[in-house]
Amino acid sequence: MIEIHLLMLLITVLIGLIFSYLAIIEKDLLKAIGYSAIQAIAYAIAFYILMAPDIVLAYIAIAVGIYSALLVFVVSKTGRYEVV
Amino acid sequence: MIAFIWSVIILTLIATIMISLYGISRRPNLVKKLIALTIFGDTANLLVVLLGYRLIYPVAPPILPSLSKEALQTFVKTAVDPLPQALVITAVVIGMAVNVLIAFAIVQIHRLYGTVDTRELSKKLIQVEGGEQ
Amino acid sequence: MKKLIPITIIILIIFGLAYVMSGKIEPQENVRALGKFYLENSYFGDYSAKSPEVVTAILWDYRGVDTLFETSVFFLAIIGSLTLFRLNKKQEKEAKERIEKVEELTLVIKTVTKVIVAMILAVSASIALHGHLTPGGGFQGGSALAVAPLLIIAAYSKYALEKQGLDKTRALILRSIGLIGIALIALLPLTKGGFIMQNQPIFPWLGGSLIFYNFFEYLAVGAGFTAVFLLLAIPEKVFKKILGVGE
Amino acid sequence: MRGVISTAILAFITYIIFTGSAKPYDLFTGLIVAVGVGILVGKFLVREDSKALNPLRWIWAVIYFLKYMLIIEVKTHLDVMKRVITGKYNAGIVRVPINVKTDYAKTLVANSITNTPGTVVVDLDDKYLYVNWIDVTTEDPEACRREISEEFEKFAEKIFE
Repeated sequence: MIEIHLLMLLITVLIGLIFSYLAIIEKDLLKAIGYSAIQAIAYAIAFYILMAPDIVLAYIAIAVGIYSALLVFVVSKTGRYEVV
Repeated sequence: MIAFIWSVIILTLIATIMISLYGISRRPNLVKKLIALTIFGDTANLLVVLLGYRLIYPVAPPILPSLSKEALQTFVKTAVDPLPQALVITAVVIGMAVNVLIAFAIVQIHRLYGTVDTRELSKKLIQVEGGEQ
Repeated sequence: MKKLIPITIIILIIFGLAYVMSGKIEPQENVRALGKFYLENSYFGDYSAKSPEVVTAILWDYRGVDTLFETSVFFLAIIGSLTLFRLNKKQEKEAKERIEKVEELTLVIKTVTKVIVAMILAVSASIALHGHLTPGGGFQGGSALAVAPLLIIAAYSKYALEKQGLDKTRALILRSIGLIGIALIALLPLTKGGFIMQNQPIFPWLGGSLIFYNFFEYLAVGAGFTAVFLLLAIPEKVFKKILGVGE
Repeated sequence: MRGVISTAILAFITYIIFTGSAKPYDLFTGLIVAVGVGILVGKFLVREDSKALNPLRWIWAVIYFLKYMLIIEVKTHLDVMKRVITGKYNAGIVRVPINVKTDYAKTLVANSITNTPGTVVVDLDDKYLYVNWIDVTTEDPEACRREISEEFEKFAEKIFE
């Protein structure tokens, strides 16, 4: 039975890996924020599977809501595209 | 099987940390550095919570289900380690406040120098210093 | 698609390494001794914190001073952000006047936002006030509370919020009330022979001081984030004018 | 003190449902929180107390909810499924006049239209809704109103006006 928990955890962690990679190589910063939000959702599910409901409650509000809003504000004040 | 999946999970998290370190050090844009920095922090938090997990079934969150001595016995046998969770909760909120501070600094840099690209920024800083001498 | 090639290689390397590693690691099945101590003592036992929620017990009792200083780090980080965007009285008044018509969202979003904000306030209060029994607490409730002003800023504007009286100064006052409350609740048991920064039964009919810690932390975190977002929502033109740079 | 009671009821119900238990402690704190929320945001949510507390409107709201979920949604779902299978569609944006006045009624009509498959409200102003419709049979605004939003408006009027 614990294998099922671990497999679900593995999937969320892999989603986190893929989307953080996409967020870091993306040149359009708004898209990068979107990818980073998806990574945050995956990690929230991972925290839930790891039996940490306290952290889920704080993490969902902060990483998906407040943090994305903060970054959108910052991007709107600075510039949308990253020049590499 | 369990050991294999467990090591895949830990290695994936370490790989995420590596990728975010690449983002922090090699990407020129300060906002991108901030995004990479939060990914780094989140992954570190997840790794800390992961170290408090128990590979048994059933496993329970660290909240006493009912206030009796019998429940306590099974609770101690099944519950995960509460200490990493308590540390991570404050880390999440405080990390957010520190990120707000960094974000404000980035906006202020953009106002003063007109760019958030580290390469141009270093050029402009050299110009400013040269002007003063 | 070309972007996905490196990540595929990374994942393949991970699986390969894991295959090599998996024979050598022991799956961890027991809690560490310290964790076991907290689990056993949080409600029953000699060193009880009288809370069935072990995480809250650690936060506000076993490691209470730690949390107090974490809260002060939070306080200082917010103070630092406010200092970066510092304005004097005249400039602050200037920032409160709208310089141009702000584009607001459609009627549907505005109406739904009103109802949602009322519900978020209730839900976040529930998270904070039940922190000593169920998952939740001051930090979690406070971060949920901060979403409400954020939604109002997004759907209406920052000016709508300020017109109804919630400006930066008020938010800072609320946050200070929260911090002073935490300090008072921590110090109050000393007068009655209790200990500092622990769950002391000074209010026996509500189950100790945990609920007050949670409530004041809720106010401090929610109001701190609100103040930050009120500053961040000031249009860039106003700041450029004040600093005298650009354009 | 406009709107305090009705907003407090909304907040109290949300609080109890989210908490998931009704012990004296929950009821007591819930009451305090509900009154606080009512005083804070009540005046923005409610324009007339007598309207918000009228039980007849609540009954209409329940009837509308049941009818919407059980009959109207099912009917339009079947219709759209048929269109997906046969591939017959004629999509376009039409202008639909809206007759209800209050904000809540307009929101209800717009959300009802968007929630049924096949129609999506793209934009709205004081008099018209702009609806993206899967099967444009007519472009005459009044005829469109009869096809798309008449039933919703009837109920919205009963609930919110």
